[in-house]
Amino acid sequence: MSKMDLTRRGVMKTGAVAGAGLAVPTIFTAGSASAFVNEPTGGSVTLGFNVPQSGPYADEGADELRAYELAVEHLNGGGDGGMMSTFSSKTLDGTGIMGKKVEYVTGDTQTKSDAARASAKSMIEKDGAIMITGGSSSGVAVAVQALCQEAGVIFMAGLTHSNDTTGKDKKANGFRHFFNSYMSGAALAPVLANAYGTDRKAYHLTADYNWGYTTEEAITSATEAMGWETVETVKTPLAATDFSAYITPVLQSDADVLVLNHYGGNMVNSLTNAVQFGLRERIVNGKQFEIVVPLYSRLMARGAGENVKGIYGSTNWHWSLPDEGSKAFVKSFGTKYGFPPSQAAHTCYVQTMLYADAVQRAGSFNPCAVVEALEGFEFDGLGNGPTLYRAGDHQCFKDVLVVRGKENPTSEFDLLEIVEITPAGQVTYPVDHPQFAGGALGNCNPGA
Amino acid sequence: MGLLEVKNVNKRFGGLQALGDVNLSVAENTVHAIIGPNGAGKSTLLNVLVGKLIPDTGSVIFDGQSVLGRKPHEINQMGISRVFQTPEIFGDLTVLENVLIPCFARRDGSFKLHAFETVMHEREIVDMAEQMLTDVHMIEKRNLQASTLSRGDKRRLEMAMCLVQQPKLLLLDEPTAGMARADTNNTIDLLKEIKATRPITMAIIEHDMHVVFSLAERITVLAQGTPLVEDAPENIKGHPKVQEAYLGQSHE
Amino acid sequence: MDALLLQVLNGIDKGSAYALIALGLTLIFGTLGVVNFAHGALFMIGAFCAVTMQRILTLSYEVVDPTRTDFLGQPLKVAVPYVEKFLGESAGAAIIDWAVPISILLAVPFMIFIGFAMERGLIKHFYKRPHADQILVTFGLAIVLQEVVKYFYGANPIPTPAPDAFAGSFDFGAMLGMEAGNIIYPYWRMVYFFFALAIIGAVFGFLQFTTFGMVVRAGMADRETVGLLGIDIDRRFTIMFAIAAVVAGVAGVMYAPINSPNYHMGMDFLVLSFVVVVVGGMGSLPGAVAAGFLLGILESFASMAAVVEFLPGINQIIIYLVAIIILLTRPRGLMGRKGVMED
Amino acid sequence: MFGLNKKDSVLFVLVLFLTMCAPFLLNPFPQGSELAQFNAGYPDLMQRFVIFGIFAIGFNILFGLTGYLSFGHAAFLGVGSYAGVWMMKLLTMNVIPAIMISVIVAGLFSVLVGYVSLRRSGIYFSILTLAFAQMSFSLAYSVLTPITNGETGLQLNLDDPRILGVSEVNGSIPPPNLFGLSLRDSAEMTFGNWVFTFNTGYYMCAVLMLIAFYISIRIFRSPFGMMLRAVKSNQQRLNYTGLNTKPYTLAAFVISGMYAGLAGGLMVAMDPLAGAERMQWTASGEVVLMTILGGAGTLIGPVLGASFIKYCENIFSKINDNILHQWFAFMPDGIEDVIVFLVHPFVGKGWHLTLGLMFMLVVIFLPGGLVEGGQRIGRLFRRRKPDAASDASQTKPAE
Repeated sequence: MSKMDLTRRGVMKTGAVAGAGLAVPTIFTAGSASAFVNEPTGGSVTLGFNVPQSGPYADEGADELRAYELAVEHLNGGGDGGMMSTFSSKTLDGTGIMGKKVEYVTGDTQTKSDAARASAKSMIEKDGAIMITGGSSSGVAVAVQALCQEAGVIFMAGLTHSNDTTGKDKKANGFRHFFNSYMSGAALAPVLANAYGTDRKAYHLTADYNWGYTTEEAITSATEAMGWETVETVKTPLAATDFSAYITPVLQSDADVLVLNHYGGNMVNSLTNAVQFGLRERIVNGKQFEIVVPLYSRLMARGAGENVKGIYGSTNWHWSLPDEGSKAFVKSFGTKYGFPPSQAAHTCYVQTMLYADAVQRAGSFNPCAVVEALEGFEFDGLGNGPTLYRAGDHQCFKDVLVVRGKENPTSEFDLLEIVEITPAGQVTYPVDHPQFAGGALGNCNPGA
Repeated sequence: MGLLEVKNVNKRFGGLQALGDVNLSVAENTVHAIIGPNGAGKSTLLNVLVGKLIPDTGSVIFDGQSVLGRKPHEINQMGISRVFQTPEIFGDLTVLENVLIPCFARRDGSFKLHAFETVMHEREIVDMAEQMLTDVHMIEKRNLQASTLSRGDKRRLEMAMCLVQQPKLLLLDEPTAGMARADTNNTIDLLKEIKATRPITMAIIEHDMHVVFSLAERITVLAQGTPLVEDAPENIKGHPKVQEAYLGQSHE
Repeated sequence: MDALLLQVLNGIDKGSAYALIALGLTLIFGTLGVVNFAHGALFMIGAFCAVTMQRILTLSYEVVDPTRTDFLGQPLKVAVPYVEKFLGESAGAAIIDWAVPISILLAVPFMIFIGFAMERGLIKHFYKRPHADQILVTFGLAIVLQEVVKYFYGANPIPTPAPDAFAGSFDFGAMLGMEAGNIIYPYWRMVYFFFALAIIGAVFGFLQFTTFGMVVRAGMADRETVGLLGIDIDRRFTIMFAIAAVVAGVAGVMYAPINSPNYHMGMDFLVLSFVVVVVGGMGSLPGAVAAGFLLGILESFASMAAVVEFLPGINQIIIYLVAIIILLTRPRGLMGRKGVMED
Repeated sequence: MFGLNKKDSVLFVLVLFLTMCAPFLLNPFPQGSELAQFNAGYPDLMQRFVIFGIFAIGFNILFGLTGYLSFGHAAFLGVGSYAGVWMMKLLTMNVIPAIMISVIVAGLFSVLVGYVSLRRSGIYFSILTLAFAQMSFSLAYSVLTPITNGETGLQLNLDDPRILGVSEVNGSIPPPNLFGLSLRDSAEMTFGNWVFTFNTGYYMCAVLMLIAFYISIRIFRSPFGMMLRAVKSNQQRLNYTGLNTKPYTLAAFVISGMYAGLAGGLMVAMDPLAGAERMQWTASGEVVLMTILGGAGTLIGPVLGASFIKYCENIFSKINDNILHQWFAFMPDGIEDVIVFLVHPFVGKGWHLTLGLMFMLVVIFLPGGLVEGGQRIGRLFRRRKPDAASDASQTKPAE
């Protein structure tokens, strides 16, 4: 991997150009200069925030970026410190990371694997980023995670829900705080069984790509374990905007539940279409027809307007959570930006804090030291209760929220209400669970 | 046996008999004109000769081989070159390149992947093309873009492109249509010059009697899709059938 | 059988949108000879006219409700639209409810303005330029338009519901005397279909029965000759461009309740409508309409589970597959003329 | 030189110089200065410049010469990439077999697509190629996931069999290499505050681009190239001149498809991941834009266009408000905010807007693309020499 000049970080952003004329060219070759790639040597350290700024998830990306800016502010001692005061680990003190001021660069993933990798590479090669974080889809997360593994920097995943990120595509240098498809299934199924009974026939519409597949698998197996029957699973093209052709066959089936394994724009459109076709007024087998959206995004749910009311789903975090950590975060985010943070913003903020804390505890920016510090790390106070960063697959295990579209929202942000907080124990699975089989972490890679 | 033998060719478009029992024989090294009033079927006949149309019945034999069902490029490779009513040239290319292309076509056949040779290094081809341009008095314009030429020069260039292939038969489709008298005369002179400098067979489809009688050694008169007479020019002039066919038509 | 009937209904609905966009696209191509890659963006702008009208109608002032709190624990500020203040709560709410149909009043003049501005300011200079240049400049314009919309409205879809009166669905099957509950169809989609028919009919009628239309049709067939007759064909073509923009715009307005508009919906439709136009035959208005409905219906059929099981992935590619087959068997599309756009 | 005439030789040497010295030329600003943001001399972007340069050069052989506007060329780049990654998964991390198989597979695929699509011309041809490419994309993203790994993109794993190599080194995937020389290795040269990076992978790509560029010059000057221009100019005359246009256009199509495959192979050699998005119609549109923006039918235009677009994409998209405030920090507070407010929509997440405006401006004012812009500037300087026409005309056609 390319090497950065020892003096480089030091002059970054200082504007110093002293001695340029006198300098003698020096040539470094790979492997000769420092212990790991992009080792910060000056008074600052650069983090790379790689979020979708164009394309359908641009708003989610913008929210992630807000959270990152807030996190950087807090790490550097600005603002009210947010969750730093509630975080169980107390190593962070507002003086940056290991005394170095935190700088950041941003890039656009465009929600495309190729573009995301190009953007991450430029952060590593050009800007000397020591850690990459962000993203709003699993394809991008997996692709960038693999890149960071090869390049020898740490990847702190943003919003990625597919099992594969910490399943068959897991990497030693990559960490995920966000929950996953399996956890959605495990948390949702009991609640659904409670609300709708165990004798239900489910019809799945699934986005035709990796995340859709793992979510469908997780939800079907979890609900079938509760006694539900899966009538039909249909894949819908990613590019579909009108789902009527997929919704209407539901009318002809004897299904009484529709599960929409869709995210983002797909979810908005399929849910809107389903409601248009009167599915919610439908009575099948003497039961009220129901719709379920396994992964809710509040930002996206706004696009579906009234249609989300009463619909169950799961989410990683919600601003209405009453714990101290969440309250502190909502307060500092809301004060700065004027609206509550999304779950994407939350996970990105937390990931940044966790990384900073791990470096601080390890006493080194060396990725291998960071990996060691994060593996098996138990913490609390970051909004999801006691959490474990499991060493075996670098997945966080914490409480999962089951939510429902609110009937009487008080504001445009108040769309979801928490139905149940499923404890971490209920959504924990063994590292070698079949839904996560294949792939290996490998060894941490420090680059140089 | 002529170079080109058209036998019993019939062609109908719906209810319209465009060609009826056309028989025609073009002898080698002659200039054979096909004349007739508008709508006599001249263009249809030409399109049959170049493979664009397939007749309902009959045969077209060129140099001992049938041309029917062959594609235009195959017919050209057999030795028939065609001059269009409005000059068809490569407007975006230079004059020299316009002539180089038929040279390559003649040497290399209908397709060759000569992607690594350099055009200007093919000395013999370039010489051949430049010689031809000299012959038609266009050598000094060789580097101009062809679309910038005057209409007369375009016609001249098209003629050069056909002649450089040394075709056995040159088909000319109203080569002077729409031309001013001076240009027409120039074209006639050019054709006479060509005829004088090399052995060549030409078939001219023409409307303009002046052109026809200046050049043709043999004339076929077509009317309503059927040949009326075929004879030498001097016998055609006063032929009653021809006068009948042209009666009321405006001569140019 | 029921399933097929339903898919036909879905298909004609999707086809209506395709047909409306393709109609404008081919109108512009036929009259001006311009390949307009920004046409999808016009559809998108139409949809955002609906969003804008909704925003205008819900312009609000804030009333503090001390009994409730917002996310930061402060007293909740409740937004009350001015319309409700001025016209009373029920009348105001009714007007807001009808925002989408009302926004046609905004969309028509606005699209005429956009159409004029585009044609006079940009497209006019590209009549004589190669099609590749036209594609490039209109594509650039499409990007600019959608980025501008994104700048003001964000990237997320924005819900623009239909009026409550049309919000539900009706039992189409029961109306036809079939088993109830099997063939349910949303009111608004029916509205959209009839609306599309009306627009298509109006455009055809306009071209067929007015002298203006006659001149334009003559101009489509042979622009130079008509120009020689001393008729100011350019001015008429400008008007045609504006009409095409309006058709795309109102198609977008009415589509807003079916799928929440977002800034890139134009691009999503653009490629498909190009395929539609080409399958119909470049420059042929009936061809565009026929191909729009045909492809819409085929797309719906292809998404049926039975079909997908038999041919996995067919629902992803059906439109393109059909386009290839049609173009290979009918060289100029369903109703295209010879020599149009072949060089 | 190498069978090129004088003017072409000069052009080639110029491109040779530019590519070899790119690490210097693209890093004109010292590290740490405000303008360092505009430096493009880091390996990834330099690689992209030359790789997309190859792609555009190849596309230009088809579009620039024959005038056939393909809207599906990204598909060839995509299948080339997939083939390359599979080779690296199964055979060896040496990139040569991967690149070769990329070119071959893309070539074969383009024979198939070209044979069918070239039965039509004009926009009908464009739509046929678009249809093939969109089908490839849609299927690769969904039902072909076992082969393509769908949404994520095909990438290397620790358990790849790799017959002629090792599956892993110390728990890491071995880096791609060229006969043992790691393509990720870089040498750095520091000169005061300037840092220049010389990356092995970049130089491999650069050499291949030079070869590709050289071949393209030869094709432009060859009888074959002349026939292709004749196809664009007048197909009817070409047919009546005894030439069969179909094999000529097909050959051009396949050659440009192979160029695309080479670009795809190099992309995965530099970064072993093949994402389905690189086959999407927007990616095909991108290469069209590159070619036209640079100047279709010119030799150097496509390379310029490719660099221009990649520069916008990678540099402008990274400028955020924070950086803007740093730039304009010297201004009084109020004015600084206004300027940042005005610039903000065009950079960072608004980089698409800048790109769209650039397209429009270039097309409106420079119909011949960037090359025409260069020529106009050149003409301003050359006014004094009135009679260069007779010499220039010999090489005129390709410029």
